[in-house]
Amino acid sequence: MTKENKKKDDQIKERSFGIVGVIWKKISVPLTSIFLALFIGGLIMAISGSDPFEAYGALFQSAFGDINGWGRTLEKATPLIFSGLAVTFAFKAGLFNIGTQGQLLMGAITSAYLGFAITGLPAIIHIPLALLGGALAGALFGSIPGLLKTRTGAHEVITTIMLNYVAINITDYLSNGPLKEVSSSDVVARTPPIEASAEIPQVAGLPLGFFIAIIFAVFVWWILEKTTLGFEIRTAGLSGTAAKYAGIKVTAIIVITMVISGALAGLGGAVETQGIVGRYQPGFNTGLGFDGITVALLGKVHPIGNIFSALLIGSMKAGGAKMQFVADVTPEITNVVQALMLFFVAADRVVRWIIRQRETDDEGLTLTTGWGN
Amino acid sequence: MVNTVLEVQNITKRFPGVIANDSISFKLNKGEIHALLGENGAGKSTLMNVIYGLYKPDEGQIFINEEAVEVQNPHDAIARGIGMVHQHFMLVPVFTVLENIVLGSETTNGPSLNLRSPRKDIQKIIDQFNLDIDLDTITEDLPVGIQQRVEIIKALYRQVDILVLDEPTAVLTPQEVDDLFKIMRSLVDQGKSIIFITHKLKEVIEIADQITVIRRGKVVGSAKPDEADQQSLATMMVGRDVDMHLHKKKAEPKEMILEVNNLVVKDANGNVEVDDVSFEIKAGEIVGIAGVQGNGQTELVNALVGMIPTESGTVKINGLPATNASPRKVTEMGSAHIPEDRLKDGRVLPFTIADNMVLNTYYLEPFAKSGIRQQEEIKEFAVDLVEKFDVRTPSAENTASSLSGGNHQKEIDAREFSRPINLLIAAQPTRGLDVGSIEYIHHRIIEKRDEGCAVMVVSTELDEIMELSDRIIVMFNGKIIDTVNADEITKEQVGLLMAGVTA
Amino acid sequence: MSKKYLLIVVLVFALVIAGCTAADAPEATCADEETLCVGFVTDVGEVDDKSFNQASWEAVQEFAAANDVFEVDYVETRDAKDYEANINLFVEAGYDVIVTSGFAIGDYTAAAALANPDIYFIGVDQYQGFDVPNFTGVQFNEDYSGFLAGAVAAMLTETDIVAGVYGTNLVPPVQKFKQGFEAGAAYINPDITVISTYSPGGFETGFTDPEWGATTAAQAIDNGADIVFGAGGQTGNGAIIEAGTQGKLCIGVDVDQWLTLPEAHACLVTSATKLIGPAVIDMLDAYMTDTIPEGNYIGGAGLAPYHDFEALITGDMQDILDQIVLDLESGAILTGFVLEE
Amino acid sequence: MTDKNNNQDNKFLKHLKKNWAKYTVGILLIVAILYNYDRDPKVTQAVLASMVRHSTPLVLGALCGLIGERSGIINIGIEGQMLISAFAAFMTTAYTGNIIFGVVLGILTGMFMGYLLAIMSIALKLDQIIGGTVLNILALGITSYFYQVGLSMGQKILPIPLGKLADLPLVGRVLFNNPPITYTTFILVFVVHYILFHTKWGLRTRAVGEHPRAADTVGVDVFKIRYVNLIIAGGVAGLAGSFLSLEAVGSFERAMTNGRGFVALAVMIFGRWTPFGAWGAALLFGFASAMQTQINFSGALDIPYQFISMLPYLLTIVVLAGFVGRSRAPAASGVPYEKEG
Repeated sequence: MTKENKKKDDQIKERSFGIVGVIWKKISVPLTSIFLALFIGGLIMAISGSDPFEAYGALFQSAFGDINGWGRTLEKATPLIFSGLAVTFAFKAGLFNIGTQGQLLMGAITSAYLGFAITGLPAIIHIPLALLGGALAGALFGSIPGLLKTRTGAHEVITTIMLNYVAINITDYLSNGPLKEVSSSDVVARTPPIEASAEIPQVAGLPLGFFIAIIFAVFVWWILEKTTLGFEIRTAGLSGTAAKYAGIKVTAIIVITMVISGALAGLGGAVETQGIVGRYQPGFNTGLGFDGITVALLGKVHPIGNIFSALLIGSMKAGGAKMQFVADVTPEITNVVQALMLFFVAADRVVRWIIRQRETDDEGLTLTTGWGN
Repeated sequence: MVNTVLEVQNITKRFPGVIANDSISFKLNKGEIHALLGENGAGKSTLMNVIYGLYKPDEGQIFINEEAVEVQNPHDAIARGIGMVHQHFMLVPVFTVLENIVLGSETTNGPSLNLRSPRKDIQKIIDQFNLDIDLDTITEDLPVGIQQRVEIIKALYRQVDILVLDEPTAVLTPQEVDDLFKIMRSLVDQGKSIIFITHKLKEVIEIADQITVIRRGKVVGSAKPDEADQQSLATMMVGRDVDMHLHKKKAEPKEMILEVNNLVVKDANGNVEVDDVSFEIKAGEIVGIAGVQGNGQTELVNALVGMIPTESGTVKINGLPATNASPRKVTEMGSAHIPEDRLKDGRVLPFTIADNMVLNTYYLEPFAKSGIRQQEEIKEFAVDLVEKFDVRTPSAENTASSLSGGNHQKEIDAREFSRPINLLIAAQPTRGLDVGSIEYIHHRIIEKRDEGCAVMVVSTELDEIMELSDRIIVMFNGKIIDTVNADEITKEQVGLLMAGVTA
Repeated sequence: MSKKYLLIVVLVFALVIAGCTAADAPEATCADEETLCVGFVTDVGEVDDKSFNQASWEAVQEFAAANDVFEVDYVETRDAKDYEANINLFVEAGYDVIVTSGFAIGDYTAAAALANPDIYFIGVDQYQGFDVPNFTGVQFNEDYSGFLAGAVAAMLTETDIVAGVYGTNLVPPVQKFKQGFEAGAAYINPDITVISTYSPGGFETGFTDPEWGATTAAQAIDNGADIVFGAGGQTGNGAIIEAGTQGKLCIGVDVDQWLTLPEAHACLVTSATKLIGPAVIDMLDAYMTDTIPEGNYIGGAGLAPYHDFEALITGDMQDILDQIVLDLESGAILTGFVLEE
Repeated sequence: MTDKNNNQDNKFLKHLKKNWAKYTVGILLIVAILYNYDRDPKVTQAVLASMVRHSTPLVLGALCGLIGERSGIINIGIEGQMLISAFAAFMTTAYTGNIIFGVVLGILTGMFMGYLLAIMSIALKLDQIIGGTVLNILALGITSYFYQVGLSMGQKILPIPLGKLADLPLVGRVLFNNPPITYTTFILVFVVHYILFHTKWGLRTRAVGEHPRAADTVGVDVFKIRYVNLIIAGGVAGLAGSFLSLEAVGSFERAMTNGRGFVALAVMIFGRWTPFGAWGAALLFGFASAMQTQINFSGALDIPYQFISMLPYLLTIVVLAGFVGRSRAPAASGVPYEKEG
């Protein structure tokens, strides 16, 4: 091959990889991270005597194979987007909200109450009303750690952890007491089903709630990046003294942030209640809030990133049972895969080294500047 | 007999895009104070970090006691008798003085940390060099000058023979500088050798035995203090002729802008920091607040701009009540504030320069309309300011943390001076800046005065106070000890007042 | 450079996706008319929970071993919202009988039964109030076996203090065990002190916190209790093991825990069981012979064998217990169970 | 001389002034305990002993957290470290039949997890919250995936009464009649305090956690200190895991930590990053948990049990907000250290 030919060849290569190359640059790291995590997870399966291809195949097919699969994946992703957004939002103000679980439960039960107790409303009013109620309940519950922090200095990590347990007990009490469904055949602790007018419908087999979640993800991104409030929150999150200097009332920002964060978590609970469960029942929302931390981190603490990370984790939740059914693989292996994904996405330096991509001067992911004050 | 204790030969250190040190050579003799003179960014600190083992040189050789060595790390440097007092103190704030001194060279008693015998040794050093310090005080509670002493003791405790002082006077009051020079003298008298890094010409002439001038990473000359004068050194250092004196018109004070009456400020622990302070500043005059660091100036400024609450007393701006006004209110009343700690207070480093340019006006039109930020407007504004104030950056969209040296100050100045203001409160406006930048900022401050702005300058640099001020307020122990007209008092008299001595 | 790797990644992904389309084939045969396939869906938890899920699953397997069953399989429910989807995994695969386990899954089992009249559903711990012909709900009188356990405890205690460590009150069976236990103890000895508590963890940790169970049992023993009734999944197991460690007696729950919890051999006098396994096998057998009772079926409930503690139960005691069983069935003794809030 | 005395008096007064609330609460608590002990020794003992049991894993978890944070690394992976260690300890004991092997392997596993966290946060400079979260999910996945049914370790670790000390009234039962890991925990509190505040290593650790650059410039190896401390801290979490499976429960269950690692995190912050503070906070939480059980035992409060269940959590919040307030974390924790040049 002559030199000239080779040059030409290179040019062609360049061109054909042009657009793909650009996209590849953007998605190569996350994609490779996912792949590596799946690969190692598969290795573990193979070593322990299962067939990783069969397992992943079942998972993939169950989560994305048909409209039902998609529907369930989106269903699983929906509350995760909300709790991820809640965690993300708090992170931006330098707050670590481990209390999304509690806020989500409060939102879920409130929306259930509004869903069954109010009758005769048209759906167009009832749905948003119950959602709003859930958001408010979450906001109210989220405001407690915010207020405690600004008034007494009590650390939000402690108070949010403790309030999670308080929320479990409050909702257990309500659903087994004042709000319990009364019927002779049914003695389980749960509220009556919500009215049909409060139910969030499906659109072409896909849950509408997911699209609400996307709207909120964009909305949160918009607040953070495009509004003065977002500017204030991000400033307070990065430097308390600079925020004060800039005339920002840091204490107010802390409370507002926790209120919004709580509202997002509460909304997650409400959407779950109105879109999927159809009532409040203890045990039906387990782990949704806690998973928000993983979702937020995997989404690089970016509101839009949350959508993708929630989809990823949601698909594993949706496909886990099928994986067990078909390949007899314990679905918890997906936890290992999630941990590895999180690791590789965060350790993009490692991934870049593996795929021999030059380091961009992309800023590393920093969210912790210590426990703050 | 001349005994060379340290020699560097042709040291070159490159960073991506810059040559910080370009074949630098100099010699340090025993018992000598050797000044390395140069502007910020000239490469002095890089050179010292090379000597101290924090950086590896790309080329060149270091000799200690005429023996070629390779300094691996700071520990190695210390072992070879080189100690360093960094410009930013390397002290653990929550440790006691004693703990800070022994850290890294601890003695143990079985498994336990032994603080008793070091205490004795350290006390000996303290007595020997007359350093006067309480070993059990928590370090962060100490004034800066004393913290510096801790650093010096730290080095002495490690029995170093060569002490590198990196811009040691930048944060000191005149009295503290005098004290430091006394200490330095007594150190060299007892056989230590000192490398004194600075950009302050006067000090160099006062204390150094030998001067090496560095510019843009190269040695551009050397001199003996008795042969040199400030003007020639300045020219050598900056590379052009520098106007050493400010030319300002006589002040023409007009209407009252700031009135402070019986102001009392307490800290979080209830200690009185500002004690019954009253003064006023009129439009068109510069009032300098002189005082040794830690005498209430910082708290006074913070209380005036709303960063901390006041205990009692009143503040009026433009005749309107501004006691305990929020920072935003104070800003909206037409005042600008250049904060003392530029890295921490006035800016958000991970934000873009543009966002920092609107840090306290982000919510106003045209930067925001009904709560929504107007990115284009902000960018335009920032680009304009970057150009006007000569902030050196490739783009206003770069992060503030990417800026270097004096550009941090310029960024803040650009923001604060760009607003229509009638009160300027500047705390340590030139701390740590080089001659060129100081010159620039002083001119801008005077410009503001001449535009009819009331200016309050807080500085521990007596020279700065003397040069800039029309009137001088001296604070001591939280109180105003005296208020004088700048042209009716000598520097020495102000210095005495700062030490609490009233005539 | 990176382009080569792009290709590799894409290729491997393609392989993975290709792999999944191939994975479906073997399940298809359950759809055949002549094959019999039995599926099992757990309540939230695992098939090896040493408790009711395990009992049902073992029964299904036992049935399969004894009969000509083409395929049995289980799916563990990880999230209560997946009940429907998990049942559907079997429905889609053409299973003939689907056993589901747990209170909360009842509605979904009924709904699935309505939608799939060709498949038979057996719901363990479920009340069939839906009038669906192809769905049998199996329940147990937990209060009966709780009553017997309480009677045993009251007869064996030397301190006249007996303790109960329970999961959460959110599920009726736990309440039934608790109330039965207390009534039974009081039936033998009206002055007995029964100290008991539910776990504070609700559904989140109420059944899965053995350490809390152990600590609580220890506290009960420090209060003077010498028999501990542990009824609440792993939480109860923790309590039982602790009693054994401290040399006290204990009573298990749901199944004969002598078999599922070997750590409890030191103390396990008996277990307040509901005969889940036999009930499930009975139902499956009845399905085979087309005699399965539509609607509801009350499975057995009673005490498990005493195993190593046979000697503790004197003949007199056994007589009393036998009489209680008769009286409970005849209605001469009422456990007084009412659902708490 | 008198001056110095005066000075000391002043210091003492200042100290009193600053800490009066603590001392008052402490004295009141002691009085209350003694009063109750006089009235009902059995219950008082039971509650206090239970308090110690509840607090043990929390103290160990908090010690793990604070050793890391004192050297500048935030560790929210305590939960995962505990869980996987509990698993390793149990599996080892079940397979070898030797509890000591189990404890050792539990500790080693914890250390390995600490090492992983160290690699992630020091070498790879991952955000430390992410590093910890990775550990948590990984541990949950691995332990659940590799969980095996039917393993048994035999008897769990037994209490060792400390001779005559164990016979002392009140404190005997509470403090001197515990199993070995609990004793080790008591000792560890003192040891960690001693190491942190009275040894060279501790001085360097704290320096690295507050101002790593300062430590670096005097020749302290920042990375080494952080690595070693995280590995040791992991070992402490490993001990907590061993406690859970081998000493408290005597078995392993999936997700058996049930959030204790997070509560330990809260305890650490509550205790202001000091060993004794953490101990106090853990005891407070343990006391509230024990009281909650005791209230249920006594049946004295006739309110829905969920409200009693909230007690430990509400009490923590109230005490934190009312008495403790703001706390200051080690300045450098959470910030990866970059060497210059």
